[in-house]
Amino acid sequence: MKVRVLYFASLREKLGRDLEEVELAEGATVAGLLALLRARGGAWAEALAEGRPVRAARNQDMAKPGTPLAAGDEVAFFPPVTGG
Amino acid sequence: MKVRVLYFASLREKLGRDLEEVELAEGATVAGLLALLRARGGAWAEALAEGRPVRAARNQDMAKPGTPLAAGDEVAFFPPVTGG
Amino acid sequence: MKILVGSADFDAGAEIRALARASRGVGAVASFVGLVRDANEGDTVGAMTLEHYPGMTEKSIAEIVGEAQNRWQIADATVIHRVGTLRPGDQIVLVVVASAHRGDAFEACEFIMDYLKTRAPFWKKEATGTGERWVEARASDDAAAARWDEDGQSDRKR
Amino acid sequence: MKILVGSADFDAGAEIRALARASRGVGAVASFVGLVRDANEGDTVGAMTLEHYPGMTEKSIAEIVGEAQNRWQIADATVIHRVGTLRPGDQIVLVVVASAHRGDAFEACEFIMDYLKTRAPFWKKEATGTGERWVEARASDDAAAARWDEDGQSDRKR
Repeated sequence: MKVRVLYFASLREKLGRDLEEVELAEGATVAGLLALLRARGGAWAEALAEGRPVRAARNQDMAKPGTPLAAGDEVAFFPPVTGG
Repeated sequence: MKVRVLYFASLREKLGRDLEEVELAEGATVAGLLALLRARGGAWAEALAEGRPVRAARNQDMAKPGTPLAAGDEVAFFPPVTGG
Repeated sequence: MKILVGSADFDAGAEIRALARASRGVGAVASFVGLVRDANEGDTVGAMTLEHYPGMTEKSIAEIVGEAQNRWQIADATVIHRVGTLRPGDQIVLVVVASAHRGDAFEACEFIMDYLKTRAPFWKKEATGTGERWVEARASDDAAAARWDEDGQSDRKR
Repeated sequence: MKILVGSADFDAGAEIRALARASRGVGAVASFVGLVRDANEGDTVGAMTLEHYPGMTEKSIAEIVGEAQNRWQIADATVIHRVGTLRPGDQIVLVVVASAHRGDAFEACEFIMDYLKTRAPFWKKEATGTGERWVEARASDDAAAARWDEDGQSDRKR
């Protein structure tokens, strides 16, 4: 299944990408997607390393590592927010 | 000694007066002035009766019954405030 | 510190802009506008008249703002309070507080309003269908002001 | 409820007036304006850029305002948050809350600001003399938002 992945702010800059489509196994979770991206190595392994403060959203709702994904989902990764 | 006495809001209306000069004995206090006014009877005895929520200020600072007065002081009596 | 007591209406936006420009270190401007409601304690209110004690009222407000300046980091503050006859929907009071940080701005603004309600010499008279009546002081206003007395701000969420 | 996220500046006074007229029962309008300061953590800041997540940001703000409406008696609320490049002194964010009573207006306004800081997807990048840097989330902002979680408002002075 395919999901749309978005990157914001410092993560977008470190990864040099704001948007892509990623092919995932059925039943994959946010954690599974992160592991797949991390496995690309380089900036991906570094910026998405475990323990880094990376937040995730699924279809514009905050998500947890265990949140399951479905085909066509919009998944976003970004650093902790600093608005206002 | 003479003091200037001001009345505000519901007290002013009940007493039918907003300003007067009152002759007091040297060393009189706010409580002494109140007793003297109360002794006038009628509306004065009623509006200034003990237990009534009457506030006092001396020279534009909140005063207590025991606050001593001096010649030329401005003393004000009024109900609890209801601003804002 | 700017303190105005009078019959003229005010422009909250202009006062906020002025304080926002008070210094470049200002990052937060909290403000409050109090308005005449059309009902109080069940009765429809047509108009109200605010009386004050010229001289003492301004002095009391300056003391309240001074107290807020002692308690919080404030760049500047503005208080405007109207007197005279006001109708439902009319603005009564404006408090604006500028600070580097939002916590100070919010708390100082709320503190000034709570103290204005209970310490500054203003008296309200309401005109209802059945005549005029002086508004009585409310226990909830005293309680709102008293919460700042107890022990500073220790039991207030920060 | 009015929620705007965009590059356009706002007029706090106009937004306050609009909410004051939301209903005749409105007696209190609390508001907050956040501004770009010229210094942060010691460095002089020349400009900042705010990025957001179009769609999710507006949705998050609507949820925050909805939560405030559940917790307090609110007549209406307006939130405007700017994005793009802003300079020292520029307005960043406006929160206006109208209510019958001042306690509700103040608390809901502060609640919305605290949650905006920690829940809505906005990211700030500052330009300093030594280059650009992304602003990191502050523990004090998390703490400010967390105080509303514990047990409602029971340990907040009322």
